Amino acid sequence: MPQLPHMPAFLRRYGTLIGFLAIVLFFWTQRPQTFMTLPNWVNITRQMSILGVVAFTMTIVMVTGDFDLSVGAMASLVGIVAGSAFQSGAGVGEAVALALLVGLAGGALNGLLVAGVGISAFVATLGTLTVFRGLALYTSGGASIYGRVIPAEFSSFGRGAIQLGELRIPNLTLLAALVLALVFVILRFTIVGRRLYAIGGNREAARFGGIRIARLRMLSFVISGLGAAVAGLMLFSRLSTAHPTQGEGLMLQAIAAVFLGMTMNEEAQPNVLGTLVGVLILGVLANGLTQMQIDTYIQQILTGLIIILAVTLSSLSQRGLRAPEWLRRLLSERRTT
Amino acid sequence: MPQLPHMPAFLRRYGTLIGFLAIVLFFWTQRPQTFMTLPNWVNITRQMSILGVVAFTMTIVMVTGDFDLSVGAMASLVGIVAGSAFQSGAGVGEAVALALLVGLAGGALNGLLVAGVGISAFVATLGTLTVFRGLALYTSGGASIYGRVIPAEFSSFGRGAIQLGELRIPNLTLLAALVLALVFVILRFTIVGRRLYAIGGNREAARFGGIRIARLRMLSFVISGLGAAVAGLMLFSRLSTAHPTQGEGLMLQAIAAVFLGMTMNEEAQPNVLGTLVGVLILGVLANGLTQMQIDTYIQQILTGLIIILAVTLSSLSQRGLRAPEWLRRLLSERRTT
Amino acid sequence: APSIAVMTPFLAQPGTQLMVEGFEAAAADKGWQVNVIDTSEDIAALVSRMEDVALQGVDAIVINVDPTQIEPGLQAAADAGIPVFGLDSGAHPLLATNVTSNGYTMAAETATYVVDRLNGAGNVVMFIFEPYPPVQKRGAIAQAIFDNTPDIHIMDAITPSFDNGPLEGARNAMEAVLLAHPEAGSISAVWAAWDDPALGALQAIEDAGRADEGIVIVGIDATNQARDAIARGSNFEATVAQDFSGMAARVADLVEARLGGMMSAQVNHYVPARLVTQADLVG
Amino acid sequence: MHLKIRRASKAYAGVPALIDAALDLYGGEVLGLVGENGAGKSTLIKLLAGLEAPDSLEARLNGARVTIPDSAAARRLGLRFIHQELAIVPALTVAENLFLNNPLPRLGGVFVNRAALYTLADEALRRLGIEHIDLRQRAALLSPGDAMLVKIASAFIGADEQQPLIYIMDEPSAALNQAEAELLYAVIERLRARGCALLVVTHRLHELFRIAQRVTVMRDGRVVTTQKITETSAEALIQAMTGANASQLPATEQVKTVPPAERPLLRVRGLRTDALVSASFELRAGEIVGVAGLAGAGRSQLLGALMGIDKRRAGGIELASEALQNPAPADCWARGIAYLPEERRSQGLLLGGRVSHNMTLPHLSRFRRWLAMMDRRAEDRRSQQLSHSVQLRATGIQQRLRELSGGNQQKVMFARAILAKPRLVLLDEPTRGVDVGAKRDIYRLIRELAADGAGILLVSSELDELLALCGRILIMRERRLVDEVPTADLDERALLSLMFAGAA
Ligand SMILES: Nc1ncnc2c1ncn2[C@@H]1O[C@H](COP(=O)(O)OP(=O)(O)OP(=O)(O)O)[C@@H](O)[C@H]1O
Ligand SMILES: Nc1ncnc2c1ncn2[C@@H]1O[C@H](COP(=O)(O)OP(=O)(O)OP(=O)(O)O)[C@@H](O)[C@H]1O
Ligand SMILES: [Mg+2]
Ligand SMILES: [Mg+2]
Repeated sequence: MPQLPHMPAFLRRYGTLIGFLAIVLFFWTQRPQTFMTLPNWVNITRQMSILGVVAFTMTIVMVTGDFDLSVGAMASLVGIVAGSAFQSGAGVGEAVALALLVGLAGGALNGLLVAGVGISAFVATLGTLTVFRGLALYTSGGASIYGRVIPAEFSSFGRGAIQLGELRIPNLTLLAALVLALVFVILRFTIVGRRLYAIGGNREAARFGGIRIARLRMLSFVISGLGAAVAGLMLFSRLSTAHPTQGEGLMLQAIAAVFLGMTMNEEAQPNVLGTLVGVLILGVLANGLTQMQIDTYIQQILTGLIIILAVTLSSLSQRGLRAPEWLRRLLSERRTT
Repeated sequence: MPQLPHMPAFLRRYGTLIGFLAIVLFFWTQRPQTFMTLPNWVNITRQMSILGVVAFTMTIVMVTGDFDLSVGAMASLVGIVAGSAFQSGAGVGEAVALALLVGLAGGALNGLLVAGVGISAFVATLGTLTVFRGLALYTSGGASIYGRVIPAEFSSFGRGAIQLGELRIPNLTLLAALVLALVFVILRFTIVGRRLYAIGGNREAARFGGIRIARLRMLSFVISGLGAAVAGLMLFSRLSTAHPTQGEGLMLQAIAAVFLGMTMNEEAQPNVLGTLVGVLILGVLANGLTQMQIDTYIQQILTGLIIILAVTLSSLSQRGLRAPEWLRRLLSERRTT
Repeated sequence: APSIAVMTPFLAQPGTQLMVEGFEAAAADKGWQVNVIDTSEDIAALVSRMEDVALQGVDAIVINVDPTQIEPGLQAAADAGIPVFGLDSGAHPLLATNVTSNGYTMAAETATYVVDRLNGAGNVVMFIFEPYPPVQKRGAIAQAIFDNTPDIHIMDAITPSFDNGPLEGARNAMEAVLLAHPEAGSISAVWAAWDDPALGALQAIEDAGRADEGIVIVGIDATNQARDAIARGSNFEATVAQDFSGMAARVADLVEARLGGMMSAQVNHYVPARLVTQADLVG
Repeated sequence: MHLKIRRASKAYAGVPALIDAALDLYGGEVLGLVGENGAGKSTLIKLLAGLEAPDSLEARLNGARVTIPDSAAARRLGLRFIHQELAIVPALTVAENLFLNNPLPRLGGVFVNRAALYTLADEALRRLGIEHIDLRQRAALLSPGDAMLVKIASAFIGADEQQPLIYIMDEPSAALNQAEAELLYAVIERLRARGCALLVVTHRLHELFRIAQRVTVMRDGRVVTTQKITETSAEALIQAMTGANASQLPATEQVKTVPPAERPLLRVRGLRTDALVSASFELRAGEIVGVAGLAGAGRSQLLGALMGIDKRRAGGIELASEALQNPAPADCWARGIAYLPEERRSQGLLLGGRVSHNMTLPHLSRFRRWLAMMDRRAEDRRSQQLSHSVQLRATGIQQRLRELSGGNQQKVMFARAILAKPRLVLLDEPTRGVDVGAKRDIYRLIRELAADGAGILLVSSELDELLALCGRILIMRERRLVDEVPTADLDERALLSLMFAGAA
């Protein structure tokens, strides 16, 4: 049998991970004193914690085969909401509760439109994205909220850390780890998780098979709305500033991270450990390239190329590592598409 | 047969169109002197021509079930490429040819990744988006290209018009109409068009049927790359300025337009006449709300709400207009999803 | 009442906000109806909206954007006979006037402040932004001044990523720079072309526990947030206050004059800016 | 004409599915291809169709070596296919679907010639005697049975061209009832008479004796024998397929039948949905009731209405004297109604999922522990048992459904239906594509369910199946339930005429 043994399967599942390690190794050799240090890694995890929370909860939405484009706008809006609450004299507890409520309501709106009304997730969340952004801009009058109105204990959370022996683990990192663990358990070990994957696998079959699709899709949007709200609060706390568009960049990055993670799964399904690697790839690239003092524009080019490369490699290895084939395929059209 | 007669079917197919007409009517009554005038409509069509070209060609990609997120970045890049060509002394012909070549190459790259390598369109074009944006920023050093280096005949095209009796039809409007006609004929009347729909409808069946899926998907990305390039040139010519991110807004808007258009089709398929209505809705909203001096932030909120409303209405009418039902559905999970 | 459209793609920027607020205040005194249009960094959309207001027939348009990039809009206004006023934009033949601070002097003031504080020697990190001409101009001037001081070395000229706002972008970039140069004293100063990246850099430095190394941070624009930072005696030492409301008031006066039939022959009107340090803020 | 296939081999991830298979097709002859589920029949056909890359394949057409890199190449060689899995494009019209694997009639090189398209499509359906399908309607609206008819018709487009072609059909009659199958046989016979070569895969052995001249038997990926049809018998074929003596197979009749309960388990009154005009009937516990009708008669819609898949417009359903008010499928499963839908790929299976996950899908809450966690060990244990009961041929319960043969996928669907000792079982064509041996197993399991007191409603297009299993048969015509007859008084001919009666 002219089949390669387990190598391709290994590469397929771990191709992206290997790519990640290669990137780490590269930066290590390039910046031996600074890159592979504990402080820098703590630093990277803190920098990625906010994107992480969004990407982890987005993973749940994507498991059911949907998207949530509104997360970035929601994160911004939540910052403005909490900021406005502070301005009108609310305490930290009240402001945070209000912010989470907004995230929940926004997620429920998305869920209602997608699962209830039956609009495609793309257009529904594109619509709510626009609405949330408009609301954030309108509420804030386009201006940032910062300064003395923000309680010190709120900002200190985002900059604080917990001392664990030698290690100072930033609060934000811990929070992201918590969300990661939660999502991991839900998707991997619970009945709900199994049902979510079934919906993503074949929606009609799931319904015929007695799964309450609408409720679960609704749930997944609520979770991602809450995730966006948590991320918005983290961003606000970290910067002590709420700007009405400060979360916008999160959306495409989170989706990219989930897609990178999907390459690490046999069935190309979203999975949260893969998403974690995706988030880390994006984080390490930004950190390492900046340390190497690469021009930001070239950083962008490289980031794009590396994403493409990682996905390409893991996709090619799925086809048994016969690289020239995919070129021939375009001409001869033999293989499975 | 207990089938309701044609009313719901009519509403379903024309719901979005009726929504569009309602919007027009509303602005007409609100701004009787200025809105429903010939110059204003000429104005709207010119304003929407650039988005139109992107959305029309994007329709083809979406017919096959793919996305192209890179169009906005490509449009920006193409402007910078043409601008740099002008800076190094190229003539209009050369610059335009070079720009189109870049669009073609970018589209081919997307096609290769998606159809050849087999990466999901979302992540592939997200990667190329980043690369194209980085290239545009890097080539231009982040600065705009404008001023005397741009030949007058190039800028005059974007501002010129053709006199037809009473009417002055802007060149840009004409160009967009041409692209519209072309895409319409391709999708509606040609063999290639039928095959594209087959691929989008059921990729496996299309493969069983011997359709060369990879080639056609490749083709669709090349067309959308070319469309983005044409749009980038139109933008450059209209503004006489090439800014490395000036096309970014096009992507989400184009996708929104195609989705709006999909509501006008029984099978919820992308169709270019629907896309046209989608583009016009976005254009008329921006124009009318500005004329009514609505705060720009509230404009955003309203635009989002109206998109959601249009799609919701047409989705509900597909279910026989019994509005409360979709609410119950969430609880009882009865209907087809 | 006369109806005035204020148009900008940059309303999210604090400086623009101050100007727009100032103009609205002045306009309210004069009894005008003001319509503020912000297109969130989309220049093409701004042109479209200019065409819309031109067709709708406002009495005047005030812009805060590089005029060379919106020529079709200016042309539409000119065709409709509507005067357009630049508010910190730039000069253009189709503009009635342009009121601005002198970007060259602002950059020179902060750069020379850095040179003086370092006694002419040290390593400087620059945060620049090429795409927006007025800010690009600042970077060029500052760079010229640093290059002209032989013992000042520019370690890095960073364009911060805007993905999560310039504050976060600058902060992440600065964290990486700090890690790449861990020795105390290896970074002498941060020069930022506007206040946001200066604030981001300040946060990074403070979080890294390197606030006591004497890194000098300067910005431009004197936003409230920057003033707070300077006032509390942080590493952020100086910024330049543009007189945004003064500029806005000046434009409002020019608009009023024009509506009254007076033409101004002078195209560029400069409103002076001044350096702000802790001394100016405390007490 | 002679198509000679040698050394056809294919392994998936090292596991051989097809080993050195050889086959000869001759003009003017029908070759039957039989074998148990998973024997490699479809794999062989996919190689011939250019849908899978072979590990080795030697093909000669009239002595000349040929290669088949893709479906277009297969077509150029004159090969025409009906694949096992339903492949239609819902968004295109019926006519366009008919031409999916045929070149569309052209106008001026690039345009579609619509007039010609509809004329030719109309001819194609006519040839199979199909009149109830509207060519201009979207294929999305077709029932799976009608969709299969369209798929079959599409293989015969251009059949009357001068040059005879090679037809390769993977279980073409699996979804057809006898009447429809007759039409198919007629077409096959006509093509054969014109000199075409045909290969027909089937699990209905009696079909072979009607249409085939020779028959090839596959077992475990190998061709074990090829014989003249006149020189073999059903028993001999079964023995060749299974490698065991037919008489050693467990007889289905061994399950003792218990008399059904008196009180009805299910009572249906005036049931109406958008796709079902009316139905009223009763079903008692322990009873197996059949539903017969032509394609499009509404049998599947009846089950769908009972399962809460289509919205009920009127009428009432009582399960054990308890009214079911507009239930969702989830509620039905929860109340002990099990359902095996007609179209396994679109309506039933998670193709990317594992065997065990597919079996337990509707029953996940039975494997709950620690509040919300999944008890995977219990799940695996139960799946293992069921795989055994239905004689599943898979590498294990961890295998992905996509990698199973069609018949084995169907067994997984059946296992799902019986996992939780259901009270009422709705079966829509449960043995479609299942081999003879496994069919017996399924019949036995159905009888056991009934003996345990479940009520069973069985939709089938195989009349002998209905007659053998059911005590009563409900007759459906034009989307209404029109009649109800005990099987004691019935034979196939009588049943068929009931199905047709009144149909214009
Ligand atoms: N994609 C795949 N990956 C792994 N194994 C596969 C794949 N496709 C088929 N197989 C295996 O190949 C073997 C032959 O399958 P095939 O579909 O040819 O059977 P078949 O004879 O057509 O059976 P049936 O009568 O059930 O349709 C089976 O054991 C099946 O599990
Ligand atoms: N919502 C609907 N409204 C009207 N007609 C419908 C609807 N849904 C399905 N039909 C039609 O009802 C008919 C009954 O389909 P059904 O699938 O129940 O038939 P069947 O007896 O099971 O036969 P088959 O073997 O073809 O599946 C089909 O012709 C189908 O096209
Ligand atoms: Mg098979
Ligand atoms: Mg049926």
